[in-house]
Amino acid sequence: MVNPVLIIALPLLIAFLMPLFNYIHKKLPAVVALLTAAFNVWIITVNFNEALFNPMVIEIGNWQAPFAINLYIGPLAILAVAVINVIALVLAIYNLEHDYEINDKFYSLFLMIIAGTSGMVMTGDLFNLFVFIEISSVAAYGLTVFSRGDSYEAAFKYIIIGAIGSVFLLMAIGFTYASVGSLNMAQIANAAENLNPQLMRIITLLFMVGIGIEAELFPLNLWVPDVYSEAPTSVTSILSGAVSAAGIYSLGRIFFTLFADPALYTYLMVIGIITLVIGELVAYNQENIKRMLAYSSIAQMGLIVTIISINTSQAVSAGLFQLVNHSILKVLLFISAGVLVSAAGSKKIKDLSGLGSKKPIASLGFAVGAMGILGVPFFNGFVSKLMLINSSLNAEKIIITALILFATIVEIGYYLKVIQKIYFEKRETKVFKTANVFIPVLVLTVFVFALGIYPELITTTLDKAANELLNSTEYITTVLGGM
Amino acid sequence: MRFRNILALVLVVILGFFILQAFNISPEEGQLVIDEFGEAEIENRTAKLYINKSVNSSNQKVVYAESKNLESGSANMVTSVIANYRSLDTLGEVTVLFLAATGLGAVLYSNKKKERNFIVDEGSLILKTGIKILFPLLILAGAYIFIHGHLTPGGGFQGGAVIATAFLLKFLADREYELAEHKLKIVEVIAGISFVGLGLYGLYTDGSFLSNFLETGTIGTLFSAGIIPLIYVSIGLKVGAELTSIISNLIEA
Amino acid sequence: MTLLYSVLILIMLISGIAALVFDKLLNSIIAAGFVSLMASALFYFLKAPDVAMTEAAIGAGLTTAIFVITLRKTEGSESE
Amino acid sequence: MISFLEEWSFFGGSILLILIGLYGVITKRNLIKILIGLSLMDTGVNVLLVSLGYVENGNAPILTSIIKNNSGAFVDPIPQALVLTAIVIGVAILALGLAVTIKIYEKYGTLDISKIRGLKW
Repeated sequence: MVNPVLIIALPLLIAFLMPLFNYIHKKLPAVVALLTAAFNVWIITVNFNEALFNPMVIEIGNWQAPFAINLYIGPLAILAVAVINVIALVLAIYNLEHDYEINDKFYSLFLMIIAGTSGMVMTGDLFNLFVFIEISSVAAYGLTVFSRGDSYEAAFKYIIIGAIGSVFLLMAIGFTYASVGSLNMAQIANAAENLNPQLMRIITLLFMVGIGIEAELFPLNLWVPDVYSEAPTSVTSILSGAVSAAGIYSLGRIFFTLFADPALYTYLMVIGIITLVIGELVAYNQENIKRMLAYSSIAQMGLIVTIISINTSQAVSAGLFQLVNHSILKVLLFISAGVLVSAAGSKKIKDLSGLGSKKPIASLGFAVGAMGILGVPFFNGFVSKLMLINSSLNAEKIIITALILFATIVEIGYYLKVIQKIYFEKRETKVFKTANVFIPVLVLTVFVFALGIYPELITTTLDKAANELLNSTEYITTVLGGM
Repeated sequence: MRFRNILALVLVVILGFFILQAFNISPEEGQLVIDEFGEAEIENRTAKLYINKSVNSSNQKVVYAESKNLESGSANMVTSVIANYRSLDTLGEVTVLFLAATGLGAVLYSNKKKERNFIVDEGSLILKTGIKILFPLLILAGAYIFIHGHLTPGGGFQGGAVIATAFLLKFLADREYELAEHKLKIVEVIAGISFVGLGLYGLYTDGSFLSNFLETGTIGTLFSAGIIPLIYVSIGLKVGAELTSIISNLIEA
Repeated sequence: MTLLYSVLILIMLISGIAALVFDKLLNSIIAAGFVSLMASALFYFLKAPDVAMTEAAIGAGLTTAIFVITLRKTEGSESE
Repeated sequence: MISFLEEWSFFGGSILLILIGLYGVITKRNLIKILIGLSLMDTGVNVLLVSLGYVENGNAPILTSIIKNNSGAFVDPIPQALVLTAIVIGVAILALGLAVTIKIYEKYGTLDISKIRGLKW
């Protein structure tokens, strides 16, 4: 067994060493970042089965489990970490083709966003969660400005909203500690039933504000469209594929494992529905392709939160599947859209006309991503959407079923608009040279079809992960162990 | 304009009432609520174990300058929490500072050599001489603070901040002053990797990241507490270097 | 002693409001630094010497310094 | 009266400071003022956390030659450690925000958000 703490520790070490690598050779940081991401993926594959069937509690600093910081690596965490690090690996390959002017700084921040999001999903300690959230968001603030241009305003907005969120998160953590007397998630979960319900509601709502920023919940997602449309492509992809996903995972951890109060799921569902509806409607009216994808991302987060808050094991596992699919598909969409945008020299959808024959790989990537999101058969999105509809019907939440169908119809509207522009219109203006994205698009497309045709690859993991969320007893006994 | 201010006020007041409710709950029997001010029940908190230094060992009496080989031999309990019990948080925090300095460097980066936009007037002779004397003393004070972090109040962050202040004064006194960037980089890199390196060495010897693999000695003496002083020295250097680079980047922007 | 705490907190709140109300940015920055200084004193009374030192060195000292540096860099806007 | 003051001055005062800061962040039009509001919020939450760990007549959590052993009452060291972390994270974010402010000023020549495209609201 390789200790999974290396998933966090190694990127840290490499990030601190980046100035040195950059001094040796300008291209070295990109290569080292790729190797680090690959090493992380290797660690995860080695530990995957162990975590799935026999959740691991990794003690930090040799302190007995519930009393200091520990990492908890069960089915949910290993699934999330796997998604994050595979995406990071793909993006590291994508980055090889790019030059970011100040390479060492870019790759330090890039590696830390991976370590931060991985830490967010693995940690078993509340304050440690805060620290990892700050790591990933500060890295994201720094990365946002790498494309210059209008990105300063976007970064400022992001910093302000993120900092307000972290204040609320700290308040929630302080209240939890002052009432329960511990920061360990298992101990809090164990004591949660004795917590005064009114206090619990206050604490959870504070948590919702703090983490909702990462999870792109309404109304804390004001930063999303600006940042997504101004930041460089690989940054947008990692924000959409990894950071928001990690936000949802932590939200799940807090709302299911820690404070499992049925009354809360109603709030969560209402917020999810509002996020979904607003996201889809605004996305439909966008003229800027990156903003359109950003609003689509918001809508998907709303959909996932809505489904998860149904609180049945079928629904939760469907929501998690949708989350995994969304991460893969959005990264594919953002990478392809990035190429199309730089080929057209404009972010406007109407300027993308006729790129289908000029940029075949990127156009195909975009088409695959769009089909996946829409849920065309044989694409991964089809399976998860079917599961979403099934679970909402089984839970007798017809409204949610209707919302999913409504969302799909709106999505067909705006995605087909773009595909029609790309493939079925003639290009009159010139096409700029762009980077080669063959390998990233290929890898992601393979994932799309693999999960679409053989969903069995992932269903066991999903069921186990859903079970972990809904049954906090196992989590508690594993961590508290011999107490 | 006016309307928006009133709306914000209403929002903030509602939020305030909502949060303040948390302190004003009358609990039923056996329910957990926030401890009243001044009556934090340490007995029921994890802190009890940290104070008694008994996470891995059974409850024991800790006597200053007498007890030997405690699990975490720092007389300053806050230090033992920061640099030993919860050192992963601290590593993360140092990382946040590093990321902020990196991001700030990226934001303010320009490949054109700019004309320097002086933010201070030329310092007077008294200021210059005074700072010339003060500078080494401040560096020394900073180093003292983080070396004695496990015995007295203070530690890596405070010491690092004092060192950064010394450099700030240098900038104020001499407007031509420029930092040797590569030296700063070297300190940053060494301090950063020594923190992670200590953690990885613990993983290698004890099988647990950041474990305290040295003898902890007698509590209250300078050479005690195992790796805590080492961690605090690396934190002090790292924090000092990062804050200095933030200041110098902002001044030279 | 209790009265002392309450007075300190009152001063802190008043200078917090002042930091937002003042027209000149430099005054606001000084007022915000003063809030940190008061907080540092409160930390001392709350038996948290470590935090008091950090707040004084970082919160009241360095934060104010970087605010003033930024203010000098964005000079022209102050008069508006 | 006195006990009321004691109980509410720390909790209530720190939350009031957070709210004052939040109000400033929402309503102020100047980028530096917004960041000042943010620093007030940070200070407020730090005071709140430390006061959550206060024990009346407790000692500062440091063993010295005067307070020689651990049998007496101590204030809670954990919130203090958390606040140390929070202070440093707060200043890191503020510094980043100020750097972005300088860049926005270079671009627009103003700090007034009503004149900056993309920050208007």
